[in-house]
Amino acid sequence: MAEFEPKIVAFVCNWCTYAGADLTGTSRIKYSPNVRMIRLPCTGRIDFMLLLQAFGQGADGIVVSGCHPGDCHYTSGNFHARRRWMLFRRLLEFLGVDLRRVHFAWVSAAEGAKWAELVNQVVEDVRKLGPYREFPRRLAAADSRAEVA
Amino acid sequence: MSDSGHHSGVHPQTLADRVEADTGQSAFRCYQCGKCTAGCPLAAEMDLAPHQILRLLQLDLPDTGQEVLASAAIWLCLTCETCVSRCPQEVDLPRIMDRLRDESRERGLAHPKAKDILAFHDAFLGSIARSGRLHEVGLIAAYKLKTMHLLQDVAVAPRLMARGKLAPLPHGIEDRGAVARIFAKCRREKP
Amino acid sequence: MKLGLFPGCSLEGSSREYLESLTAIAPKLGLELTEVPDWNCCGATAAHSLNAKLALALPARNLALAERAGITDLLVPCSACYARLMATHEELDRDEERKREIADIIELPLQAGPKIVSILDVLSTDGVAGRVSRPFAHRVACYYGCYLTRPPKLSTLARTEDPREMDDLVRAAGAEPVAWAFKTECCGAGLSITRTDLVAELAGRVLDDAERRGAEAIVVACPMCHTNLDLRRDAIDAHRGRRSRLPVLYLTQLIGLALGLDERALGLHRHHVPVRFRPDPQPTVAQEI
Amino acid sequence: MSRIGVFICHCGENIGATVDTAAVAAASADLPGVVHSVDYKYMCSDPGQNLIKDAIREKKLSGVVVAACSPRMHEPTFRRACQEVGLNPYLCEMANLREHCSWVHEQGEATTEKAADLVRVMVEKVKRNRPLYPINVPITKTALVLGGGIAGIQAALDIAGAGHRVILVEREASIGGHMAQLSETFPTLDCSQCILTPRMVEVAQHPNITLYTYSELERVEGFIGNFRAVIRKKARSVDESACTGCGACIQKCPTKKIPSEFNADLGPRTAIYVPFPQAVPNKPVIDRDHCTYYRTGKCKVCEKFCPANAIRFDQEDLLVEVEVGAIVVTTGYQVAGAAEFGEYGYGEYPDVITGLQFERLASASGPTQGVIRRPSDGKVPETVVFIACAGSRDAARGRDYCSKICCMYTAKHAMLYRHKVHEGNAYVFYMDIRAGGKMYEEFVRRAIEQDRVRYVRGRVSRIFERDGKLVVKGTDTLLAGRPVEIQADLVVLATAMIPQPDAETFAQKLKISYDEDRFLSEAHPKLRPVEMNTAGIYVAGACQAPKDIPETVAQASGAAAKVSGLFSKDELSREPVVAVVNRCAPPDFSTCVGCFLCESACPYQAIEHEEIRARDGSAIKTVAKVNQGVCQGCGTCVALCRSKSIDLQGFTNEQVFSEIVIL
Ligand SMILES: Cc1cc2nc3c(=O)[nH]c(=O)nc-3n(C[C@H](O)[C@H](O)[C@H](O)COP(=O)(O)OP(=O)(O)OC[C@H]3O[C@@H](n4cnc5c(N)ncnc54)[C@H](O)[C@@H]3O)c2cc1C
Ligand SMILES: Cc1cc2nc3c(=O)[nH]c(=O)nc-3n(C[C@H](O)[C@H](O)[C@H](O)COP(=O)(O)OP(=O)(O)OC[C@H]3O[C@@H](n4cnc5c(N)ncnc54)[C@H](O)[C@@H]3O)c2cc1C
Ligand code: SF4
Ligand code: SF4
Ligand code: SF4
Ligand code: SF4
Ligand code: SF4
Ligand code: SF4
Ligand code: SF4
Ligand code: SF4
Repeated sequence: MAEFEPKIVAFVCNWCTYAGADLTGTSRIKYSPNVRMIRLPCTGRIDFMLLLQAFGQGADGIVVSGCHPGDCHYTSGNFHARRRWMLFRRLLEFLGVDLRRVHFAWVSAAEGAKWAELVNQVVEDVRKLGPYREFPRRLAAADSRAEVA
Repeated sequence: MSDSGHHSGVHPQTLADRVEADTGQSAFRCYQCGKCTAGCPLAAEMDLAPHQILRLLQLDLPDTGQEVLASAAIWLCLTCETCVSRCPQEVDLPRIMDRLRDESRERGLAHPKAKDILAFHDAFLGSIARSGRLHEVGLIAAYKLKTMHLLQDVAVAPRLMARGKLAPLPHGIEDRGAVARIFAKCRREKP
Repeated sequence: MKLGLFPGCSLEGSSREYLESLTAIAPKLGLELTEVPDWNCCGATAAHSLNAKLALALPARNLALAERAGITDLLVPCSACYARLMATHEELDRDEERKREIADIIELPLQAGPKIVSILDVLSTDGVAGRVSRPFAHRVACYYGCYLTRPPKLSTLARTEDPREMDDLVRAAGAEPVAWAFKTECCGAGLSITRTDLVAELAGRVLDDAERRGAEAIVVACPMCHTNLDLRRDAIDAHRGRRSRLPVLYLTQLIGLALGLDERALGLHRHHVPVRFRPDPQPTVAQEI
Repeated sequence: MSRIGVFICHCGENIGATVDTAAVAAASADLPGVVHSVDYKYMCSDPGQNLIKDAIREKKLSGVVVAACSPRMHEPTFRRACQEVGLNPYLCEMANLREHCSWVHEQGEATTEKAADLVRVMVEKVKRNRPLYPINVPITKTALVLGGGIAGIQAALDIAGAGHRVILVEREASIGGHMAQLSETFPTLDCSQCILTPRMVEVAQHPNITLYTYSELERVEGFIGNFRAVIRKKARSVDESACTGCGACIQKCPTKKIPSEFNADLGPRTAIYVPFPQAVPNKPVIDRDHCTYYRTGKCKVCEKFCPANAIRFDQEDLLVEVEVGAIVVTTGYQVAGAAEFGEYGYGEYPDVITGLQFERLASASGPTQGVIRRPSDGKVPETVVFIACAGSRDAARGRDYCSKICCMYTAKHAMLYRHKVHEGNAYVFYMDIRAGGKMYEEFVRRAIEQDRVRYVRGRVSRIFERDGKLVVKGTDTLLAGRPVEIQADLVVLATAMIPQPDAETFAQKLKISYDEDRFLSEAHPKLRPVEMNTAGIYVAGACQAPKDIPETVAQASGAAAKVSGLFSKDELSREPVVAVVNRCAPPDFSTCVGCFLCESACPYQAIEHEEIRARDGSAIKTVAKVNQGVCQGCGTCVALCRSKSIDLQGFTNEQVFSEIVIL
């Protein structure tokens, strides 16, 4: 049987992590092709519905990555993201999301190698956890009550 | 035994770490301005000035912890709090000193000159443990016996007696058991 | 005003004149004092020098007993005990877990505990001024020592480096407080018995400055200060090689005198350095605030 | 129905060698809505761009996806190409097949599959893209400079010199700020007033500068290019246009014992006064709190002696409204004061003074004509102790920061004292000497080596007075804590530089941010040091952080350059990636419920309140409105809005969700 290939969705900010991943490319550092990136202006833009949606759509793991605190292009955006993260961590837990599948990270525009390591790490971790089947089913069940938040 | 303790089983952390764990006071807050020493009434008498004690805790070279615990200075500190009152970094030195004395004695490192002071503290606590309150005559007697300083203060005691300031018999409290139990419970468990 | 009273060991022994004078002036100033039942020693320097837990537990038992007796404001005239009780109160307030641990040790429940007040907190200048019958017309140096003013975060005094509260009180009693530099310098406190030599040096400096500014007496509110400045006078004199007869009064004694109370009732006879004043004070150095 | 064109780039071997581009193009051709899909060797080359342009024209494309390198590289290139043939540039998106795919994965099926996915995602997104248009805002080419210290003066002169109008507002009676109070300035020891006063005069005479002294900002609204500010001209009680500045009133005023702020309380002034002789404008004001007439109703001596009949006791504050395009904040600092230094007896002993007071003692225009005399008895001190870091680097006083200038001015003070009093002893108690600047270290070394200022490393614990001397109790930590006790005649505390007392309310008025020490926060500590987060507001000088004159002036010129850059265009054009609050049919008008969570989250204060009114003018509800001139497009508000009423153009909920759905 072929090895399970997890599907990872990464939400990244335009200024730091997206640029960091560009640098990974320019430096020709290889990493697992299992990741798909969604570019957003800032991690502050990331709302928890996006994460749910991604899981609902069959993602096995999620990465959220932006600028290091203090380096945010938008000054306080990633602080908002971090604070909100605490809140919706609880909410996700409540909804039965497997928190081991959500990774929050800071990767700057200069951290090309770190991005590659991060992706590989997450892919490995999620590979061990296996495909994420429970949640999409639950979400489907909850779909009638749709608007979760 | 090395006091930086990185490899010792009994004291896994450095002395600075242990002090911080028990008192919440970080030696690393100190930026060595010397204001504590400048105001300390006894700095001139100390073998290590107050700021130097903190410096040794910060440095953590192989023998610095030992040096601090074996110093006379930690026993001279009056806990007058002059230093912490003025310290720009709010380092509570007297509290650190208390903790250092505690470990110094526990580990048998107390400076020879501290003998008398220790004896006094022991006599003092002994007196309270027995009767709940301090009995000054008993204290002085016990202290003199421990230190054999039989002559010192002989001039003072009778004068105190004469002025009705020393009661020959202790005023104990009623519930002596309560205080005895407090002492028992606060005794440190030996490792 | 109803107050609880924690006299502390010294006030029952070597500093009984402090308690005597306090009990003598209290009714005149409308203070009703109730002793904490079955109080124990606060542990003083010895306990916190050697055993952090004991240093909390001993004072905590007193707080708990006071609370049980319905005491809301607890007067602690001895500054050393005051400092211990304040510190304990503050630490237990801050650290609930510690509080539970200590409550277990003392086997008594402890809630908020009484508010702890010093002698300077309870005496009011107006109260004193209104009742003076024989103004204490002398120049005095108010000596606050360490424990009333430190640490500044706990102290209730407005200016911890140059406090004024005691100065205001003696002024209300008719005295003239001198401006001097050693109001809060340490006198050697707990080393009185073990390192009398050091105390002689430190207390000597205090005495020196008071004399230099023309004080006729030093006023204190702490048994330790009193012991070091009065009882240890011979040692100080020997250390400095000159004799000083500057008397050391408790604040309560000074106020008692101003209120017209009897010297004996105030325990003046118990002092080592006799309390005598020149009828017409001639200050040697004129220093004004 | 969408008509999307997909263009796959080989980037030579860069993509082509790893990704099967032909396969990707083929797969893309099958996607719903895609009407055109090709691959080509170099899309960014002219022929490559022409491929796109031709397809747009011929196939009437409604959207374009270029699958090539990072959009951070060539997005502008392709968007421009689209625009050239009439397709709105925001209908062009890029899929990153190079940096995020071919360069980071091995050749193989998974990589090609990923490349196809990336294209698919962008196709889904671009289908939902809407044409966007750059936001144009008109610019009022007048700058408002708040604070007339050296920072404000420099900024005003630079902006005015570039040909723009400037309104300079100073709350004291004269401009000049702290620099006017200084004696000589490190590291060159030039006379402060000699270099400052010509610039003050220049401000007064510059045709492009309107000066409002004794005035303050009342309120401000609007946004970059378009602020409306109201300035309160406080009543001077003197008609400025009538007054000739003869000074007769000042000479005759009988209320003479008011501590002079300019002399840092070391000398008196009258109730009607100019702060200092070289004041600009040289027109007095009446200090109503101290004037006998205002206090008791009697006096009016000044009025009697004024040859120009310029005194106006009944003058009232005047509110002036101005329109400006940019604001420069230069409100400066204060020094930490009295009550703080109990252990040093400040306030208790007259001969314990601050560095600023020492400046006045050393200044030729000061109360002692530049002779160093101690305040208590006017004697020339034989021993002076300087204490560095007084109230700085002091967590116990809630101030962790280094004031940055005091090491230097302390060296200067000690040096000036040694120059003036040759027999005198100067001691400096210090912790570290921070002299990082051009010729700064050399300056300090000169103080130590040539002028024999004795530096003692250690903080002073206490100062008390004894027999007419100030006993300074310190220690020398370099000598293992040896006690150092100095009998001084004068002690100078290098007190901390602190923000203006009203820094917080002032910042709130302008909607700009400040840090925990209450200094104003620049937009980026390294790359945008003279801009505030709020677009159109700039900062310079010590209101932003402690700094000396060279740095203040550099920052002021920097701010002025930014303002001139802004004013170089008539309109401001911005990327349309901004938030918008939705609108829908009555009776709702908008799904916004007016919770203003977005307002609290927006780091740029771009959210405003808007009242929706019925035809008859009655208010229906208040909803959020994004000021597009201010919004920077971070999207934080979008994530927070529970009713999904606010959305970010270019990254709308619809677009982002569609990207996820297609994955
Ligand atoms: C003792 C001392 C010695 C110094 N020596 C030197 C030296 O030798 N060399 C050197 O380079 N630097 C020296 N400095 C530093 C120098 O003073 C500052 O770098 C400089 O003055 C900062 O200028 P500024 O314009 O930012 O602030 P300020 O000079 O404080 O000017 C701010 C102005 O804004 C006004 N203002 C404040 N709030 C408002 C408001 N809300 N509305 C309108 N106006 C307002 C104030 O009235 C003031 O006029 C010294 C500082 C001190 C304390
Ligand atoms: C080890 C180290 C660590 C540092 N860390 C920090 C830090 O953490 N934070 C910080 O803020 N700063 C840091 N700095 C300082 C920072 O590097 C400088 O402040 C900054 O780089 C200065 O920028 P510059 O443009 O003035 O000079 P440079 O970076 O030197 O750029 C000058 C450019 O001009 C070119 N050039 C030179 N001569 C000519 C010529 N004749 N014709 C054409 N081109 C020419 C050079 O090739 C070069 O590209 C650090 C410096 C060092 C040495
Ligand atoms: S005063 Fe405080 S910071 Fe300074 S040396 Fe002493 S402990 Fe350290
Ligand atoms: S508490 Fe101890 S170290 Fe601190 S000033 Fe007093 S005697 Fe010195
Ligand atoms: S009216 Fe006021 S300002 Fe005028 S002279 Fe009299 S006191 Fe001075
Ligand atoms: S006397 Fe009149 S004209 Fe002269 S300075 Fe005063 S107000 Fe101005
Ligand atoms: S500049 Fe020097 S004196 Fe001023 S706070 Fe910094 S280190 Fe202290
Ligand atoms: S030369 Fe560099 S390392 Fe040395 S003091 Fe100056 S800034 Fe610090
Ligand atoms: S846009 Fe959303 S967050 Fe903002 S006020 Fe309206 S409902 Fe609230
Ligand atoms: S997108 Fe960012 S800057 Fe714009 S209104 Fe929303 S939170 Fe404010």
